[in-house]
Amino acid sequence: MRDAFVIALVLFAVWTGWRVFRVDSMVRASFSLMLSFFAVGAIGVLLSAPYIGVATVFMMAVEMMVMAIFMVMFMMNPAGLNPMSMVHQHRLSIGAGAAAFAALAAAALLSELPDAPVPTDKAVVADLGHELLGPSMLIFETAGVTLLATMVGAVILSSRQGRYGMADQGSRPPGLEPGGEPAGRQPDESGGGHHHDHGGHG
Amino acid sequence: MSATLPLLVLLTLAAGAWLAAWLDRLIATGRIEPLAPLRVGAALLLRQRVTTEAPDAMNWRLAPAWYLALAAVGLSVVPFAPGAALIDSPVGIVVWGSCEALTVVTVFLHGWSPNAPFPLIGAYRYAAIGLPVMLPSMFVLIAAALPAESLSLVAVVESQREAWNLVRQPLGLPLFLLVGLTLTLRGPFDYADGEDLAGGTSAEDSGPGRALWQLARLAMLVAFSAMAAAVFLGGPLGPWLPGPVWLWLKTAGIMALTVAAGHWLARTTPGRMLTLLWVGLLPLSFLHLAIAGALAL
Amino acid sequence: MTLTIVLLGAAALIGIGLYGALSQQSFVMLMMGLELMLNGALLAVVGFWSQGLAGMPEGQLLAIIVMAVMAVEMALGFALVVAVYRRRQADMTKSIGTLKE
Amino acid sequence: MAIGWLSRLAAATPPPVFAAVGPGLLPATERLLARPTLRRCGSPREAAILLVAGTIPEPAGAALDRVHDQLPHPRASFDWDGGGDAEAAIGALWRGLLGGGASEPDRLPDEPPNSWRGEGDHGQGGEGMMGGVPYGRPMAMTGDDLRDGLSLDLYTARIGPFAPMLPPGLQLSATLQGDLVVTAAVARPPFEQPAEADAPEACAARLLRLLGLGGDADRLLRGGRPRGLGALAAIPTGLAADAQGGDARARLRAWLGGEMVDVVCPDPGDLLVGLEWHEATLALASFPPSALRRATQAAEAA
Repeated sequence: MRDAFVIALVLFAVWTGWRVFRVDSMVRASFSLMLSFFAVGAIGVLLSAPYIGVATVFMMAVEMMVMAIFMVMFMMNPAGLNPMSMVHQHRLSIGAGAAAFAALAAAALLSELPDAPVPTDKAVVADLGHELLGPSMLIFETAGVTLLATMVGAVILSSRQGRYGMADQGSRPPGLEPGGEPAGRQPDESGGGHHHDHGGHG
Repeated sequence: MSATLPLLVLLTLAAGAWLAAWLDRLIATGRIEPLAPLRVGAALLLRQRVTTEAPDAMNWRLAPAWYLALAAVGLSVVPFAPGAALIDSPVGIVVWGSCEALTVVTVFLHGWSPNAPFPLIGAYRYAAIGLPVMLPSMFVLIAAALPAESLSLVAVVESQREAWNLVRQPLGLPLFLLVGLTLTLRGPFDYADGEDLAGGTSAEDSGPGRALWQLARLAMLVAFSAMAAAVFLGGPLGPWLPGPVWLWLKTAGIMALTVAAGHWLARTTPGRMLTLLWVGLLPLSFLHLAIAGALAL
Repeated sequence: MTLTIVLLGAAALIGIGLYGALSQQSFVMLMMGLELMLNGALLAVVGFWSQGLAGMPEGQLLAIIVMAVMAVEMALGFALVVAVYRRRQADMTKSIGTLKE
Repeated sequence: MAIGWLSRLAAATPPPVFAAVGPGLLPATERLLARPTLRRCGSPREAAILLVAGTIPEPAGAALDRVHDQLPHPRASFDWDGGGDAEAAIGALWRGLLGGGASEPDRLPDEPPNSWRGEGDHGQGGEGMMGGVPYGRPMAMTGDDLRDGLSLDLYTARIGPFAPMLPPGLQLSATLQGDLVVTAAVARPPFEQPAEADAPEACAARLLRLLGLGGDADRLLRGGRPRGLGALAAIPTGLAADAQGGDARARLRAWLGGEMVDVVCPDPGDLLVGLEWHEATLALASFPPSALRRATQAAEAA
């Protein structure tokens, strides 16, 4: 019975995962990915990992909301009115994806899998809490510091105000002597797709 | 008890939604008309459902249904009697948190799908306000879980036998009320469906679709009030009366408070509200959690 | 049996994710591919924990780490997209060939 | 039979009314809709009765027809000249509609502004991936955000003349980035309204409604006192400053205290740029209608 649910959820997760790259609407793509995560979360709940499963749902709802907004924000042609193809190296990608699937599936099918399911009377959530926030808290502290560094880095990267001026205007360091060349390495001008120049600097 | 729980949840949802609509009218106009919510619903059901040009029809139809389903799931984790919740999950608080987060997604979809400018602006605005509101919400709920040493709502209710969390953590309920106003698109936090956007995400709703959306908002109010009653007012705990009755009474009290706050508090501009949320309420809720943690030690 | 099903599903998710990450030109779509691969990893971790560790709590911890990695990937990814978009007005991967300047 | 039962239940509700207000009838319409026996709708989709107050001048006639067609069936419109028992007439119309009365047909043909069949490389009429006018629909182009310079898509639209959050008759040609007004120009000035429209309680009620205190707005219009909290604090300081040194908050304070406000409104185009949409609607409602009309006419003449 449980296996039937797991099979259905696995198929749903794979199908919605596939839909992510097949739908036209960016909002649908994001929420398709969200559904794929939800299916994995539900599998977690079925396989006696309720905290992991429900936390996945909680976290992914928020993440995919943000994802949808960014998708709409940055995609050109947001309405999808002009037909467009946004893929490159298509064959290589299909090959790589299929090869990855084949290798992993073969590993899953050919290796001897362990068989030691979670005992039904185990207090899994309490165990996780003790492990996570127990005497050493190593994982928790590492994750905490990493996330803090991420937050600082993300704010610095995305803010407009750079160290030497507005980020969209070059933000070049001043010269070593007054009026001299900017300090540091000089950028080459070859990079970039289409390039708006906002005022001169130098 | 356990066989009647699904019935109790449905009954609470339906009766609560009616009570919420009635309270809404009572506080807005001061008129006591018990049938008014049903009449308004009937009037909407009799009207045509209009569509816009090139909408995302699937999501437009599904959004109100999801909202209603989230309210039902949220209410199912609330214990109706000590030790008896329909979904007796060891992580009930996280289940409720997921319902909150998905509410933001649902309201966004509701505004996105009609393919019209005002609903879309409402949807983006709600996402911008709703995401930062999730953070105080989780801090407040985790603070309430600390004395219980469990994420299960049954345990959180049990832990309030001696003193309600309202007494132990007085900041919790006011902060959680703000979350409730956001989840139910009410008053000072109604950035999705405001008057300045001609109804925002529901500006293009008509007929049965509109009726369902309004019903879902009311149902979410019921679920939120029951959750607040269980987390801060001891839920079904109380002398003389049976558990469900206590829960209903406390839920109705929180509901009246939320409806009144929705009608009597002015809504500021979204930019200022964002500043208030990140700079004011987030540190405040963190302080609340720190105090609750220190007390629980 | 359950574990085999779960692992096959995880393999499929990782395969689709890899296809997406390699083939999409838009940076945000590329991130979706990465997320899908992490989703597969999460599924495999949960499966192994549930069927192979007899409830040792370290398995769940690994899943928590995968989720933290997802959060970091999202935050830094979006920050990079914003930073590049400010300078280049594009979110296409080929325009980020060089991150200089 | 089920329908008959529903209609009987529905017949006792206040009729949902959307008002298209013409010249001279703003105060009368506001007082009419503040009555508890009528339900004021924020969007035509919610309404069954279109209340056309006064004679709508010709340039706005097409817009009125569009609003009319946005009402869901069954619908009726009611032309009102400010006299008679409008409440009873609207009630009778509403019960007539519920009793199976005929619904008004569309006034304009119900077809997309451009057909979805286009021409061009792929049949869509656009150019490449981003250019052109695919299917006759203009593509959004990017522009700098006034706040932090991120260039995202702009949305340009004409809003009005019957938009419920703007003064009646005012048609704004606005470019929005998200909900930020990047450019704004007055396409048509608001309709002329009698001096009563500048009365303190009417002006305060308009602001309160935009602040989410609709119940208070109706109470004020019926001669009561507002009960809501934080209306003054909710308005940002310095919003919509006038030449005399006052701002929106100061004007609302004066109106709530029962004082008339006589100010000169700056050019609405300049006033709105850089504001969020909610702030922009507050800024427009924070000037008495006569001052706003003078300002828009001065801007047009210049």
